[in-house]
Amino acid sequence: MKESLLDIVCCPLDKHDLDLEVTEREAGEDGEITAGTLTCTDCGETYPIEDGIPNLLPPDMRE
Amino acid sequence: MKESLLDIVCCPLDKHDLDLEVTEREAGEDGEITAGTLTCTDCGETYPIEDGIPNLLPPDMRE
Amino acid sequence: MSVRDEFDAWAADGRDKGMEERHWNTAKHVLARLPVEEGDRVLDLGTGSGYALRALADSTGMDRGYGLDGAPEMARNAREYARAADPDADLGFVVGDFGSLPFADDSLDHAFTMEAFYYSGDPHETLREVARVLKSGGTFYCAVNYYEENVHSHDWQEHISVDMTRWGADEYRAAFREAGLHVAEQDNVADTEVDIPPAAEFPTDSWDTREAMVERYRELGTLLTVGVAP
Amino acid sequence: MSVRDEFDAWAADGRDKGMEERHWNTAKHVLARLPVEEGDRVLDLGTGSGYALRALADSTGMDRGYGLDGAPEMARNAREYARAADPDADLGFVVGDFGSLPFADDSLDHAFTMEAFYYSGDPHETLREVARVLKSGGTFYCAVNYYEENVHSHDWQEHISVDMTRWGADEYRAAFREAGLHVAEQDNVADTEVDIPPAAEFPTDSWDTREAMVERYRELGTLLTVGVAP
Ligand SMILES: Nc1ncnc2c1ncn2[C@@H]1O[C@H](CSCC[C@H](N)C(=O)O)[C@@H](O)[C@H]1O
Ligand SMILES: Nc1ncnc2c1ncn2[C@@H]1O[C@H](CSCC[C@H](N)C(=O)O)[C@@H](O)[C@H]1O
Repeated sequence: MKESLLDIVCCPLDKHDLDLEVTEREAGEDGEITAGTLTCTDCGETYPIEDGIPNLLPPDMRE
Repeated sequence: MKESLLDIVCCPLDKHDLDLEVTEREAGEDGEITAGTLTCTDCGETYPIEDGIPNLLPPDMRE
Repeated sequence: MSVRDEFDAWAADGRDKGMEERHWNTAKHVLARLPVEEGDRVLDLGTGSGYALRALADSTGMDRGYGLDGAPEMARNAREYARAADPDADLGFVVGDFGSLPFADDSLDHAFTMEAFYYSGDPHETLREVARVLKSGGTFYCAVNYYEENVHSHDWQEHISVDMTRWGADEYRAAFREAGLHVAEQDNVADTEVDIPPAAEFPTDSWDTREAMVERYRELGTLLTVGVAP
Repeated sequence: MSVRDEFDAWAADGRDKGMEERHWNTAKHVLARLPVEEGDRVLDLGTGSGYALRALADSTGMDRGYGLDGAPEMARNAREYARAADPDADLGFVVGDFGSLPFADDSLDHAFTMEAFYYSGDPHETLREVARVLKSGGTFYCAVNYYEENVHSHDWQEHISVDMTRWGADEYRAAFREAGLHVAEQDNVADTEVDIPPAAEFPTDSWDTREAMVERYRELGTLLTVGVAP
């Protein structure tokens, strides 16, 4: 997922903003973030980004 | 035109309510008004009803 | 020449019925999309023969329909056809102009218009008037065959004395928004029924090539723009 | 069984592509109606193979598209197909649930969903979520083949472990309004392309009579309800 697209993505639970931590990014100018973590600035819940796809399921549905 | 339908019809110029004067009405319970006059309660402009059809053109377009 | 002079003559020589027949092929699909509820009030702008209101009275639970037309002979015919079809339907016909609608603010649930909007003396003012008379959430279904993308319609102005506005699809959307209507949909509704002769019969009186006729009816068809009052 | 378990399995055995092919016949007509402007942001709920976003990226000036799906394998495939089709298109895929959309209030111009809405655990809550994420004037195009009037769909629930909601057209309209969306349109979009064999070949494996198949595809088709955020 491109970083620019994350600006309207929010915490599925309380709809607050998310902090982004990147652990893997593709080369190039607008390289996609392939791995990382999104953390809710309010409730602190964390959501993984894996293979370029943020998993924003509510934690109890993540299995 | 049935009288009940006139409730939302208004003066085309200033959108105020119209007073109804009936000169001809069909027989029967909800008999159509076939001739009469509609008069604007605000500007006083009059609009004829002829053959069951109110002529609500702005006066300068009536010819 | 005025709307009245031009279209009274059309009504007098039966062109109201002719238009109904031709326009029905796409108008029926447009009318079927209207989310009309029990008790709704519907306005038909430039009602012509009044077929749209007769069809809605027949197929929906709407409470009443108003047909407005600038040509008294059109309104007179429409009223007669409506009474002959169903004397109990609450349909009313009024003579009036698109520029100053004789209806109260927030008094109607839906407005429909087929092949008439572009005759408005000031289409932007007409859109503001439509936005005014619609209730919040009310819809405006505006259908035209005369529009920029339909190149086969461009010469129609030559045959009629009333000035016509030729917008493209994007101009319709922009003008709706400028008048305060949300744009919910835009679509080209194909006429799948008009008879298109085999290629060997072209040129016909009206069409040079079969391709042009196919494009006009099967592809471009009727441009529909749907607005919603906020 | 969960959405994830059921649909990850579908994605793994290629049913995402199969659905795309079948659904495209009506989905393309639905997508063509969206009044997408330059710069718009579009959400696809239950994106499956992601074809809707690829098509919109290709045919409109939209700025970005988001495909949400509850099945990680679906999102993974959709992302790959999208990157293969056009690596420069700003499309993002997220795993998420219809019940709690991970998008900010008033952040999207259009939401689309094809053959997915009725899997929602709580469709009323999903509609409220859609109303929340749409900007004022934003549209929600909700397309389903599984609905009350389509009697040919009634037994689909037997073949799937996820609970399905079977509303009729009027229930869709009422639920949209309850969630605060205006209803701009409702329509049955016909599938005019699926191949219907000649009468002599019936019964087929799936259809007892030709009439039933004609009714299912050519008449009932896809039920589309269009909502607009006030
Ligand atoms: N400015 C205006 N105000 C009111 N009616 C108008 C108008 N300009 C044109 N009309 C009416 O619009 C109609 C256009 S012809 C279309 C008629 C009908 N809707 C149909 O589909 O067949 C005519 O009846 C004409 O009299
Ligand atoms: N509650 C839920 N939240 C998110 N996605 C869901 C969901 N329930 C079902 N889905 C997803 O919705 C999709 C339905 S299949 C339809 C896919 C695609 N729109 C098409 O037209 O082909 C599946 O990919 C499934 O994983």
